[in-house]
Amino acid sequence: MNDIIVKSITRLVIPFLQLYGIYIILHGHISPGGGFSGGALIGSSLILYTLVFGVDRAQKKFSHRVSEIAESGGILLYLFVGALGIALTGNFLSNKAAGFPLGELGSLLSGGIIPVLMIGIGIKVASTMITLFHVLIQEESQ
Amino acid sequence: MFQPKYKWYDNFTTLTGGLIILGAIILVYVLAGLNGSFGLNNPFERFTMLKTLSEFKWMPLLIIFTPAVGGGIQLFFSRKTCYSRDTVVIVMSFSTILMTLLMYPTALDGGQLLSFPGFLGLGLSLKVDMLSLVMLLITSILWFLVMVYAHAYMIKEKRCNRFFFFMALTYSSVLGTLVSADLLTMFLFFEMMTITSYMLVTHGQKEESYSAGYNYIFMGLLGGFAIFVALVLMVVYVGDLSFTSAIVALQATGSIRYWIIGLLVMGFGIKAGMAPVHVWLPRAHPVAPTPASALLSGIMIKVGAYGVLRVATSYYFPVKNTVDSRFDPIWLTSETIGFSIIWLGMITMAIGVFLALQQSNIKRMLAYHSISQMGYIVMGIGVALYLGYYGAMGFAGSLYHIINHALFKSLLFMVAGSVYLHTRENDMYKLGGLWRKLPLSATVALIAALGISGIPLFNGFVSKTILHHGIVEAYEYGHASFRYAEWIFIVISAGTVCSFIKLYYYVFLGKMPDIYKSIKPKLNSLDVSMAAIAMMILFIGLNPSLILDLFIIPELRVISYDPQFINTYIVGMSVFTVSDMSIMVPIVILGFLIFIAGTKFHLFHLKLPGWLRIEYIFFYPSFHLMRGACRLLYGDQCPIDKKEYFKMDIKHNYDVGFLDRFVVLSHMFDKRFEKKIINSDALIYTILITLVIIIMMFV
Amino acid sequence: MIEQLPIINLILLLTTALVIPLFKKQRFMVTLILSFVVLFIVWLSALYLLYHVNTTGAFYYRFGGYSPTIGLELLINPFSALFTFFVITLLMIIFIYSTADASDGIHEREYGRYYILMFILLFAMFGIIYTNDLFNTYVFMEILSITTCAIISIKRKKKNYAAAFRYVMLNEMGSLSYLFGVALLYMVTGYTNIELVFQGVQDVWVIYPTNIIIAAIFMIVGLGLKAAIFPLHIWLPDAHSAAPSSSSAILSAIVVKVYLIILVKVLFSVFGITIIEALHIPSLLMVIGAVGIVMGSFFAIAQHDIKRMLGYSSVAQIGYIVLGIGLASSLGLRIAFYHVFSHGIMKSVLFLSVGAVIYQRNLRKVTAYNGIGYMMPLSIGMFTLAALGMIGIPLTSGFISKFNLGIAALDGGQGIYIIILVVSGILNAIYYLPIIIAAFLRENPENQIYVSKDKVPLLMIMPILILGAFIVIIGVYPAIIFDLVDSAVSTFSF
Amino acid sequence: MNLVNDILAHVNFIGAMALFVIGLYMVVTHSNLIKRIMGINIMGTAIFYFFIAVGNVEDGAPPLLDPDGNALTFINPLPSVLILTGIVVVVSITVYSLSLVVRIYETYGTIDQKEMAQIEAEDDD
Repeated sequence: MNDIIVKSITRLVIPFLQLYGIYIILHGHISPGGGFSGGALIGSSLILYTLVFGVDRAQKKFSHRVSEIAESGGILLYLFVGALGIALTGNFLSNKAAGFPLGELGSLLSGGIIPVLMIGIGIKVASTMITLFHVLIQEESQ
Repeated sequence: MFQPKYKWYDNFTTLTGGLIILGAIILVYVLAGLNGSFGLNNPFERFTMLKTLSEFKWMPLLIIFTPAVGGGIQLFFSRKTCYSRDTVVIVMSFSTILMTLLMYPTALDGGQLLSFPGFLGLGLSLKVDMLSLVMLLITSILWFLVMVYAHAYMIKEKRCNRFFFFMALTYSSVLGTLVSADLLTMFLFFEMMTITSYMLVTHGQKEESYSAGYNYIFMGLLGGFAIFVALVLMVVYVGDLSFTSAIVALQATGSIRYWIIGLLVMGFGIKAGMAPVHVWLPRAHPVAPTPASALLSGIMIKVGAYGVLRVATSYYFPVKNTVDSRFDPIWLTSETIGFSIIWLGMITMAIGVFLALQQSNIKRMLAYHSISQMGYIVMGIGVALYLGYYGAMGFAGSLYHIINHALFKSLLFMVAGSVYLHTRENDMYKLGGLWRKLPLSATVALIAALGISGIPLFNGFVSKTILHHGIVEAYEYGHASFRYAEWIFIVISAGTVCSFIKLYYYVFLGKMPDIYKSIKPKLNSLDVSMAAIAMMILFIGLNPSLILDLFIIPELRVISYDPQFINTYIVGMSVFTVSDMSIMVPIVILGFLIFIAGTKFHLFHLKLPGWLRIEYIFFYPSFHLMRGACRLLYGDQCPIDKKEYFKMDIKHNYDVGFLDRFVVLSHMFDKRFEKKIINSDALIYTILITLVIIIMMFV
Repeated sequence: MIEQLPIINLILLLTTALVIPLFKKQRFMVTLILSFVVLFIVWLSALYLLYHVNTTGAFYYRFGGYSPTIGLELLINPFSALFTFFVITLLMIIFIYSTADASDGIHEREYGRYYILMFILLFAMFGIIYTNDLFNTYVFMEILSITTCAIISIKRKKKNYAAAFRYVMLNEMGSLSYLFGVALLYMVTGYTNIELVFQGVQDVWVIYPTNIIIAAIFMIVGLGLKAAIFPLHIWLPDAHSAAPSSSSAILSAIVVKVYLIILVKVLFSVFGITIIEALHIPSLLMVIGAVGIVMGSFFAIAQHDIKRMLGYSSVAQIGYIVLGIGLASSLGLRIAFYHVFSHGIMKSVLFLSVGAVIYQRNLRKVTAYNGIGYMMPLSIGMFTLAALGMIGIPLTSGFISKFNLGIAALDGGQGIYIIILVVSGILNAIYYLPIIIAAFLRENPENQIYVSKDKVPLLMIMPILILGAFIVIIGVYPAIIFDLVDSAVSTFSF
Repeated sequence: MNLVNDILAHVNFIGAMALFVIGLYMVVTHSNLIKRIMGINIMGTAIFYFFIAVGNVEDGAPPLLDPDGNALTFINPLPSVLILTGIVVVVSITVYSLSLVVRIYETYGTIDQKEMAQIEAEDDD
């Protein structure tokens, strides 16, 4: 799509989209939303980039290797945080029982491990979406 | 390299001859010693070591594993020479005879139970009692002699190693069937026997052996499944599978008891070649190599009879000494069963002899005679059950006939094999005058033919007389219809006589075709083993009471028969009475008459109409059913494989088996519906879920 | 620490799956060694858990320590411990085989992915068996079906794609039906935890029978679709025959069984024996199982491709398990579980030995097996053993299954099904015996008379031999399995 | 009137069932692979709809903890949470099957199941 309007608007919109996604991820524990919705937003921003600027440029920005690592890394983060609960004499994914500080209800830094889990999920979802999209597009172009 | 100076193992005939003589000496010494004749003492009392050995608990297991282990060893030796392999085979078979003899004292006491709890879920158990011992002894002796024969016979065949290996495995499973003390163990070894002996039947790897083998294995599996169902019924309704009286529990099950015995008789009867399910036998026995067919006819079909005998006289008989009258209602079940088994035996006898008379192939004819002789045995079993408390005569007769038939039938097969080996011809009408060339074969064939015809002084006479007594008793004590059974018995005996006159006349007498003039037979282990069996036939024929006293009467006393009856009629029984011998006179005369009539009017070449064939009667409706199904699927012309559809044609009714047609049907069904089913994937789900909802909501 | 073992197993499996892609593609050996080490550790822990629950009793594992009303819960009892052990043992043996036979149609680039999928598969199966939550089961089920489907389509061939598509579509329908059942149950009980749902269902059974009936129907049909119970087996033959040899074994021997395990859970732990008996579900299942036994074998007879034939044979054998479940008695369930083991082992042997033949000679046609027994005596020997087991010859585990199933059927007053067992034995003989006869008794154009060695890698032949030995061991001394199975059956109340 | 009231009270469930049947109908009748995938998606949506309808509470507020502590009637949050997972699952299945469709199109040259079956039958012969 070699349309100047689309390109400029996309350049403008993508940072806001991603910022909004990050916002949703970080506020997952105190408002509706969370890792999945936020991750989906970030992922769709990347899809938008791919649509507008083509696969090759998108691949340079967010290569296959990076997305592979991000995919594994997001879920590994989740697992690691969950396993911390076991290490701290609780169960898997233990929050309060394992001694994580819950903080004050309503503030950003609260909810123990939940924000961290949300970040993990967000990374995973965003990278999975973009990987799937790239895979599908490349299959067609082959 | 080390070279032995004298190659004793090369000289196989010497070795086997020596072993046979040694075995005969041991056998005669032990038997005579046990019987107290010739002033000999009981060897088990004389040598305490033997007594200790005989109480060795693991002996039944050892006897099963000896041939199997020998099979492994001989596979190892078979890489070197045939001689070393066959030496192993012979030694192993010989050692089983010795082991069997060793077990005599324990068997006399009723046997030791060797049980393996937990195996196969319900536990296995082995026991050698007198009935097992009789069977074991005849099996091991015959197996040994046939193995001696097999060496000379198989040396010219291909794939001997496989043959001997599976022979050893079959031997193991036959022995296992005989020593088992419960139905599950028996079933286990029985199935093993079916599978391993399949390899013997198909050994020739010709088209006819494949088709015969296919027939054999599927009939065998069918029999196995019949026993399997009986086994399940026994476990649920009786609970105890060991061969002890279960009649009390069985009587509480209503008609299930008849189902159980019916299935068992069918299962064992298929192996025994009983009348409507004998169809595999005349196909399988001729195509197997001669040593295998000698054993198939000599031993393996007897195992079926043994199974019926064992099961019926243990499960369906009351506990010993609890009943003292023939009219006790506890006998009613066995009486009903016995009645049908006698008639089954009669039908088997008649069909066997009648079809045997039509054959020209020697081995086929002998196979049909096996069926007929099995009819005698089955009839004896029937009498043993029918008369209940007084059935000892039938039991003795059938057991005795099992021994005798094993001897003369395998000898006849061996003679047929010997003739085939020298002439490469199995059609008796193309042979003749061979007594000049094969004098020894002719002599032993004469002995065996006289044996099977039941001529006095030969072994068949003894058992046939006892069986005749049995059927007469069945008439006297029981139903009047057995008067006809006796007549049939006599006519069939005459048919047997005629049949063997015919065999002997066409093969050994008459004019010799020129092509056989060049035969130069030389003495080898073939003749040694045949001579040994002939000697045994004569020995039994001359000393009929030895086997009765040593083996059969002790066994009869274990079963809950009337001891009074046994003492009166069987102990000290002499078969050489005028009345018994005089029965043979009309039989032989009738036999000659049939033979003369047959040759004169070409009755032996009668071809029966196709619809009389058992397969035809059984499968005709299913042929039509399947053809109809195929028509339904494809109409008259078949769009798929023409060759396959051809099999459904009515013209090929005789060549194409039931299973082939079934496979064709399934192919057609598959062609027609499989893709459709697969492509209507979600539809099936929808239909099913709607159906189930309807069913559940409204039922 | 023992309480943490189940979750550690799950984490370990998932982590391994995630770590494998991080390795360089060239270092394939590292992947294999790591995979084997992980499998072995999980195997040890599954073994220990089995021992533990059989000696000290069952225990729960709650995620994050939340109560079961809102949280997830794993239940480790003799039942789940037994089947996780079964799954991991069989999979480990097949894994050894797959290391040597990965070349069966898989592109070299995909080797790593194949093992990722294998670990996710294992993870999902462990999750399904351990979990005590209906919705969680659904999630694990979906992971399992996607992974399975990916394994089927890993071979880049035409048929694989079509088979995989059909598989994924029908499995999705099955999953959605199951989820619909869960929703209906959630509607009337308010829980997704199996034990709480069970309590709730018993309470509301009188008030809302329609909900429960429809839930039962949808759950059973949905699981039946995934477990390939007869009329819903449509996807199985293509899927199983298209997959690489080692994964055909995994799919037929393990994955399908896992769905049957959920079916057992749903029937006896969620609804309970009283309700399903009131709905006549057992008799329905028995009829379906019996029809499946006969029709599966009937279709198997007609197949030309040996792997398709084995697939249809699986359909028939699943009928046995369904029949055992349908008897709805402890005897019936006992033999159904035993047959899960028995068929799992026998079918793996069949698929793996056929895989060995395909590996060496590329023979897929049933009619092409003439004389192959002389060239590959060990593989075909084990094939013969397993086929005899399928027919039900004593000394193999198939006989024990058949025998005890007959006893259980008769004991439950359903003696008519013994006839089905006999018919099935004969039908099995019709399609297995010609192959064996051809392999050992027919002449090959190459005219091999002498027995030669198998000429396949040792790592391929060893697993086949080990599994073949198992067939005989559990066939001769079934108490080894029956003891374990009995304690598993005792977790269900009858 | 009762019937209308009943229908109105259960309109969510009836709608869900109708959607389910529509989806199933699509899967059964269409041979276009993409349409079948769409059908399955509709079936999935029906069930999610059903699930969420189960969790609905009349006049309920969104299930958010209010720091002020005003006691309110909440909508049951659990079904929504479960359905979120369910949606992820169905999305991934959809993506996977779509990628399969791409491959099928490459190899078969068609995305119609009937034509695929024909091609397979020709391959067999």
